[in-house]
Amino acid sequence: MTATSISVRDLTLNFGAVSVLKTLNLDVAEGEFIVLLGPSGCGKSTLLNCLAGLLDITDGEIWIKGQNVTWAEPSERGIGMVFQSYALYPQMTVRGNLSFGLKNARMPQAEIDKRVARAAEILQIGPLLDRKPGALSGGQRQRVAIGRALVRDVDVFLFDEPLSNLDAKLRSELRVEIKRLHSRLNNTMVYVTHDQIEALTLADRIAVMRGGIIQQLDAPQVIYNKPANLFVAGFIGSPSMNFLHGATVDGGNAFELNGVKLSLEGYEGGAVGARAKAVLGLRPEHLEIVGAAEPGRTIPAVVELDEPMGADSLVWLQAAGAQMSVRVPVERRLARGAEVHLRVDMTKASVFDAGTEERV
Amino acid sequence: MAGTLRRIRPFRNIYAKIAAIPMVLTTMVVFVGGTLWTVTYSFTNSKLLPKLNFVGLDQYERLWSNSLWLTSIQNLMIFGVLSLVLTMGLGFLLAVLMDQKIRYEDTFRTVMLYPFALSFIVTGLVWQWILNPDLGIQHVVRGLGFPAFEFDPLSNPDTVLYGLLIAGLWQGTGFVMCIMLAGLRGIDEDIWKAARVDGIPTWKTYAVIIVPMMRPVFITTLVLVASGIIKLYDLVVAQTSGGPGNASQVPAMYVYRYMFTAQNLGQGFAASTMMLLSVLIVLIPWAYLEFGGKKRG
Amino acid sequence: MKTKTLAALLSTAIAVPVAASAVELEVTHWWTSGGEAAAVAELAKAFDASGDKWVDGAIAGGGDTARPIMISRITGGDPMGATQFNHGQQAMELVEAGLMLDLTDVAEAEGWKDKVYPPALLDSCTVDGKIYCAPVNIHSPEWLWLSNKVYEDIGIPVPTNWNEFVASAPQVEAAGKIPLALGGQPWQSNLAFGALTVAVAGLDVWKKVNVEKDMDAAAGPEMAAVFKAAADARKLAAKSTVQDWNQATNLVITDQAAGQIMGDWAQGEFQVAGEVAGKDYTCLPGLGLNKYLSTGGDAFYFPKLDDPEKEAAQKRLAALLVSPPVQVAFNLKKGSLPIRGDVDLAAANDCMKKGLEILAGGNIVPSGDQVWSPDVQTQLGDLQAEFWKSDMTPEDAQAKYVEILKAGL
Amino acid sequence: MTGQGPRGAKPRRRLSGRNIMLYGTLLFVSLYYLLPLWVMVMTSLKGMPEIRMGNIFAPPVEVTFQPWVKAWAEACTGLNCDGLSRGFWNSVRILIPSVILSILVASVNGYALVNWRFKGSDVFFTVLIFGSFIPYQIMLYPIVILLREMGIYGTLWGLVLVHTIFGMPILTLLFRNYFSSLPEELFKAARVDGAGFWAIYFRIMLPMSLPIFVVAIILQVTGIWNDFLFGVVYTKPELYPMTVQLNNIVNSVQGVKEYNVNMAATLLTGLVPLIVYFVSGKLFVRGIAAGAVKG
Repeated sequence: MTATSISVRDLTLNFGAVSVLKTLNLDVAEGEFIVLLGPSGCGKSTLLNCLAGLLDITDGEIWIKGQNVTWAEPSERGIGMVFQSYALYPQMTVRGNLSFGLKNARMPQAEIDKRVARAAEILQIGPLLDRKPGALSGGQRQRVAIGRALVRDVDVFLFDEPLSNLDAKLRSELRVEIKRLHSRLNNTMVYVTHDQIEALTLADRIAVMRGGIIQQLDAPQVIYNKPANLFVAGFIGSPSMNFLHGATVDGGNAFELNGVKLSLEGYEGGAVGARAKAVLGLRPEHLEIVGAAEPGRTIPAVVELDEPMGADSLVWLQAAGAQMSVRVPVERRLARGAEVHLRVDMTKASVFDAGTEERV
Repeated sequence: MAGTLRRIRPFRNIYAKIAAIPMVLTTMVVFVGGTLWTVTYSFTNSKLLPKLNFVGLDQYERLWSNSLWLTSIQNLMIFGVLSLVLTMGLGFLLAVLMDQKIRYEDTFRTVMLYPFALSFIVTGLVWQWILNPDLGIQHVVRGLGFPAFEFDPLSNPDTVLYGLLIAGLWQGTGFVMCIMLAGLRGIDEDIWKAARVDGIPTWKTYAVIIVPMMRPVFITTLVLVASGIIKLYDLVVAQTSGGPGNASQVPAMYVYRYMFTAQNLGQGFAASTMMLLSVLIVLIPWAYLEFGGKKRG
Repeated sequence: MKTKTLAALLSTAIAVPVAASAVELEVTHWWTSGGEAAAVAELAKAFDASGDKWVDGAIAGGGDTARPIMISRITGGDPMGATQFNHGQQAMELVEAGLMLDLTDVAEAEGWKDKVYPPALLDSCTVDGKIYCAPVNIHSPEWLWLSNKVYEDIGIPVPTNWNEFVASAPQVEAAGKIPLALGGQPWQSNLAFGALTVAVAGLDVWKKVNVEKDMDAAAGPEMAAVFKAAADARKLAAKSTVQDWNQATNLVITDQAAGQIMGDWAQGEFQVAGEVAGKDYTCLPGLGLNKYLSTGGDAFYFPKLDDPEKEAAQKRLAALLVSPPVQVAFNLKKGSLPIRGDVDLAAANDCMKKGLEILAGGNIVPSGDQVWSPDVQTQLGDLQAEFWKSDMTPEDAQAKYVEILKAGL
Repeated sequence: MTGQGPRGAKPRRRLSGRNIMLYGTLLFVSLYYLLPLWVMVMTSLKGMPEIRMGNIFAPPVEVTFQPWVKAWAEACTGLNCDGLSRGFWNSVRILIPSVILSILVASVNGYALVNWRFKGSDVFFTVLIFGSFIPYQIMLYPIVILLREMGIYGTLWGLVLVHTIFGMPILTLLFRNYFSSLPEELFKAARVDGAGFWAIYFRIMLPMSLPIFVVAIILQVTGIWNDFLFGVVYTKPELYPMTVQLNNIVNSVQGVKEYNVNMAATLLTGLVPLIVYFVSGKLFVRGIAAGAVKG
């Protein structure tokens, strides 16, 4: 890892009696792309606003590029920020929007022109420079908003759900653009979203948040394959992970539910131990529909319906008292009511303690 | 280290704090200070000049045994409720009418709004005149061949409040109509489409869907109208001087009379205190609803 | 022309030397009706002629509008040069708080003590032996003003007292006229009640109630008769719809109403309208029953100013106000009586002469302003306001009347 | 009216029953609103004899502008016989600084309350709203003391301060509502761009706030121009506003009430706010929409 760009230490934020962020710690390496992901109200935007200096924190410290910026003004923190609603100043032209911050910093006009030109070139908004925001489309506005962060020539970019107001097509276009921008500028980016596709595609590391606490901070693949707890497991992935409630038996070597016993052989979490209440998490693509039962490896199931989704198809089944989904190739059609068996790929499964909800 | 940082915190957003000084001073010195001052002196027997000569609750005992004060309160209650309901109700109705894609909307609106530009003194005077039986409506209608016609609300103690109401509504409804109209225009057009698809009659859409959606508008209007009613003074003085007899006396007049005519400041302040208290009783639940339930951030 | 003679008189009458440069003095008052304004103009003319400058601060709407302004200005530390006040307790506190200028030296130099008549006027300006105000006129509210033409038209003689007036009312009404003109403002019905008290109950009872504060007398049969009389008056005034006192007077002047109970200042209005006392209108002091007059009136107070030059001007104005020529000129216009017995009022009309006679005879009632606090007066006024515009019985009204007086003891 | 949504298609027929009802009601209501204006204008153009005889609603038989001349330049109060003209410029002198200062202060308040919340700002705001309910008469005395202690009693600036204080509650409410309807992210973006308190106020907020400023200006022009109590209590005769003369003309009757002069004086006094209304009526509604609708 390279040098630390952002360091959040024991950050606490209370609104009156309500605790919004709880002793939060986060280190972001230089050039890293961090995504803060979570349902609304989890504190992700709040954390971003704290990083930007737009909210005064209750306790803790924030360091950016080796400087303690806990009480520094937003403009003194060396950050640029992009907002969900674009937040372009309606009465200024695009050029005015881009140069407003630089003028506030009393930068010479020549330098301002140079930077605006560069940003316009990178974002391909040159022809729009003399228009007012009202005359731009949503996608164009967001490019200008990104440009406004760009001209500041800072090391840290903060994105607050920048693509949420765009339609699906533009969203995926701009997503790619942001990724390209990151690889070109190679600066630190902190990106808030509730969209897991954005998170999985963009992030070097994802911080999944809930209730003001970072639940898991890891690379996307780790988050996806080895969720730290039930919440992360359920939140990431679409359709979401199947959860089977049962117990670990045989000294932790098997999982049992409704009389069906599955061997935990090959489970990557290591020794599980015996637990009276445990949850087995299985992603739809890690299950396979087979015709015959294999003791310790399959669960009997009854097909309820299938959902063709283009490239593949999702089959919903009733298995051992729980509803489960399985991803299958789209050609494979299953009749309703068909009795089948589901083979579990235990190497990709997750086992959680039902009490602590932690992965074991 | 955290300590040193914490210490510079009061100087953050220094300009915002400086800018708030006028407001803080006004609220603390004038509104809070003035109120406390008034309350303090309401426990004294100050006459022409405020003197700290405490007499306990004497002024209040006298206040509540004074039939004029009781009449004033009763008048304000009657006038206030009627005025509030009618101003808001008529204002809303007019706004609904104005929202029917009518022609000459600007003209109608100007016509309804212009009285708001005139002072209560003028309003009271003009209506006193129009309602004067020897000059105004009664005179004219009798001249038209209805000699038995009687319309003289200001000379009769039982009707004088309605005479005031006619003038008060004339001055105030246009403004309320404007606010309500603005509120109606702010409602998403899709709501109307949805209601029509659901086959809800127009009146019901207004009553069940639109009015609840306009809650903030109604609250703002309520604050504006109610604050005007409690302060009611000029209109009464100009139109009836509190008469006939004491039939249209209101608390603000009582306060004024005791402070400056009767030269019994203590009594005037006691009456003021009761008025302020009643404002607080209304305002505290409002503030609680406005700020207590809402989370920030 | 008149101004010139006045000025000439003044230059000899006033001992205080005229300052070289004119000093501006703001004078606040609420004299804005026709006769009043003409009278104030006389004061201003005289003051300007003496070399100073009268800055007029008239506030229409009567004492209730003007008083808060005066009090605020004085307590706010930016007072006017002089201000009108009624005699009596109203300004007492301002004097006690040391906000008013001590005029004792002016009074001594001008010999007010010997000249001002009746002496009670000066007493009410006196606090702790020092004199703080300059009385300018005597006002008596106990007058009944009658339109001669109304009675001529009906063909009955003009009544000579209140009882005859009440008796004649049905005929007046039959002729389509209002028997009694009464303005809607509460103080006017209060005044009418006061006049009826002295006229109907007599001075002794009045004194018992108001000076000795004998509450049994207040609840007694004499006062009951007064309340009955007031109830009569209430009936007679039922058709009167005007608000201001001078509008009511105007009803009498224009012969739409037969009579009005109003103070002597009403005379100013008759005069402005060109009517002649005795010929066009008749005045009955004490309502023709008990010929006593109150000696309330107006006085000028001089707030303390931190400016010796202005203070000198204030004292010059004070002296001027009491001086005989100004007294004559002012009171002739105002329709009130002068505050000194030594002036020649040859020019005075019928009514003023009647008043002067009564005064000279010593039939004097101290004004209510001087005996009850403004607080009690306001409450009495409120009671009267209610009584005159409702169907409250005289008995109930008397009971409340006694209650208010008792509380104010 | 059922079935016809107010935002539906254009009315089909000009003379449908619904339209007759609608316009009939509006015309009737307009009559109520216009009646006093009609009476004022007509009366002000009549001579006194005609007023005494006739019907106050009838147009003048003989039009005369004498009452207007008298009200403006000749009517007397006490000794001064120069009508309303005496107070007009005083009113202007009071109006301009009072309007500017009160709006400036209130708009900054609203902006600070929305975007720069500090500890207790809600409390201050609640007290301000409380202040809007306080009858002016009650505060007369404390304000006298305040102005005296500040040494500006009786001066123009004292009066300006009083207008600023008493305009603050309602104006702050309007500005607060308006600013809270502006997207908060704009403010955040400006902070990231390094704009401070005043830069954001002047460069970002002000240019977006024309409608609410129009509302504030109208309210303040009306309120301050029509004020009588403060003008007369906190200044002295050389600064008395026009309403003092109006009161004097209307309340000091010289024998007969000159209704025509009273009405002319009334109209003359109301002219400035009326013009402001007529000129900016449309903006007023837009501003109200923005300032009152968001709670």
